[in-house]
Amino acid sequence: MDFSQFNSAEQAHISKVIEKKQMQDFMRMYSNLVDRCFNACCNDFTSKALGSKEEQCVLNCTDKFLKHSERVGARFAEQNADMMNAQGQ
Amino acid sequence: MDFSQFNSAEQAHISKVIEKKQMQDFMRMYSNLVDRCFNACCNDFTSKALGSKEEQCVLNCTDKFLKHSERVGARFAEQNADMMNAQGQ
Amino acid sequence: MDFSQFNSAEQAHISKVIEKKQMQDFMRMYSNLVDRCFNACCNDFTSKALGSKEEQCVLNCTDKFLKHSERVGARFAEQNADMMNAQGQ
Amino acid sequence: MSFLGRGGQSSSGVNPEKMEMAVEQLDMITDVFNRIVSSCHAKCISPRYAEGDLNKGESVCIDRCVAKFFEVNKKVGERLQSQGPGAAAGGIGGGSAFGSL
Amino acid sequence: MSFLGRGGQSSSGVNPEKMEMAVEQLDMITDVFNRIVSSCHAKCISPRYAEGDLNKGESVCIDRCVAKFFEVNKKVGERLQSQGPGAAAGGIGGGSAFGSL
Amino acid sequence: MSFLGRGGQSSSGVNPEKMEMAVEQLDMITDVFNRIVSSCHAKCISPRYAEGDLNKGESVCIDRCVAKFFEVNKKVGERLQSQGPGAAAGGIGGGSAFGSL
Repeated sequence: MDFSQFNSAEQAHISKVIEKKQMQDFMRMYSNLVDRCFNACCNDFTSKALGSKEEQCVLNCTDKFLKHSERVGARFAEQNADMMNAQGQ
Repeated sequence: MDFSQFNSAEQAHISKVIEKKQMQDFMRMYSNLVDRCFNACCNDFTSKALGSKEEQCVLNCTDKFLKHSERVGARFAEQNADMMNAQGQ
Repeated sequence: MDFSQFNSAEQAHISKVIEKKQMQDFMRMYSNLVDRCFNACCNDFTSKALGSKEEQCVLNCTDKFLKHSERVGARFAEQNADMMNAQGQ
Repeated sequence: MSFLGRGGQSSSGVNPEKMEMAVEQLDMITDVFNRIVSSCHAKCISPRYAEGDLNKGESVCIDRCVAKFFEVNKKVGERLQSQGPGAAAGGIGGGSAFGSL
Repeated sequence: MSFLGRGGQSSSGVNPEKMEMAVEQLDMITDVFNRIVSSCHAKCISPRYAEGDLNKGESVCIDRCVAKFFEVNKKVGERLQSQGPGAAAGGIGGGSAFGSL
Repeated sequence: MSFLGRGGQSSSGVNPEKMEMAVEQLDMITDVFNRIVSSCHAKCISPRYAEGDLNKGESVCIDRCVAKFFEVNKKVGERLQSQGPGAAAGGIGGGSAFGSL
């Protein structure tokens, strides 16, 4: 994403849009994480309270997803950089 | 959702938005229901006509989903109310 | 979709919208196809390079999906036409 | 949500409301189409992908699958309408979060 | 993104920003509701569909499932906040593509 | 769809079209990123969640999975382009509902 193509007004506008998108992205990640960890960790509905094993599973599931997502982000940036160089951009 | 924060023009506007959202919500529920019941009930493609067993399955699937969704709505409202009180709102 | 109900300015506008929608539709189909064929064909991560069997699987998966989608399009148009006639439109 | 004034029913200009409805209809047709492509792919295409063409069995399965999907689409629609205004008017009792606000 | 001027805090007119926030809140409530309907349907309803009513077991399962979903929703929220501002401020290091631009 | 006048190529003002394109590009990058996170999570992370850290095997799997996803992304793109203008121009024969209107 080459920002030099924008004048200062446009750069201000774009960073406001990016900020809003990051917030939406975070909310979507949050909702998906609740779905993912609920489906993986909660299978016993003999009680409505979260058991200690279920709770530990939810915390591990959350931590592991964040680390997974962070590592994908790093590799993703490298792949993008390789592609940009390959296209001589 | 506390409506007192809005003046009358805003309340009129919001209820129009809610009405449109309810319609969109209903259409989305309808499409998801067709997917869900088709995938669950239709597995035999030796004929293109809906068999009586398949048809009964689709009707039960629809009824059961509506009742399920209604019950979740009731529990959802209770949980939301508890959360509001807990936050002393 | 009966276009006669629109005047020429509206028809110009609508076809511009359709063109944009077709492009978005194509991009969505492209992304879904990558997901679909990656999930179906890539299960061995002992190496990060695409094996020849995996590559052939991805190409077959892509071709088959396009042919599948084309055939659904034809049947879809026939079903729609039947429905329109049935409603005497 | 457009705060602009309502476009008059002028014969030459572009009527925003008519445009919006037409676009919504287009989106609905595309949505149903994409759902059928996805459902019938799951029902009819084996994920072995040995070749790129559709074989006889897959082609016949697709044709019947599309027909059956339309029937189920009609059946579910009739059932929802028979549930009385609540369902049809877009807001079954508990069916949407708004009901519980 | 509205290029229109900011709506003043007038007592009679419609304040676009307040509307936008209210609509966003509505969308979030609806999204959580729809996710619970879908998750608890998968957990509690068997896909045999022998009858159209909910049996005892399914009803009790739904009630507990909704309660548990809210608890998990709270737990995950607390965990994300405890990850420090990065997570809470909506942009975990690698968590979003923007971080890697 | 903006009914506003085209923003001129002014050096100081905000050019709506340029903004729209930039936002679309951002959305596409984010979409691909989120799809890789989801696909590689399914391929590399076992749902037992015995601990919160990534083990050696999971980390190596993620690195290779991201690389392979990019390759498949390229392969599918080339295949679609080789299908001739129809595919590339965004509207394969039956590929979209519009083709059948």
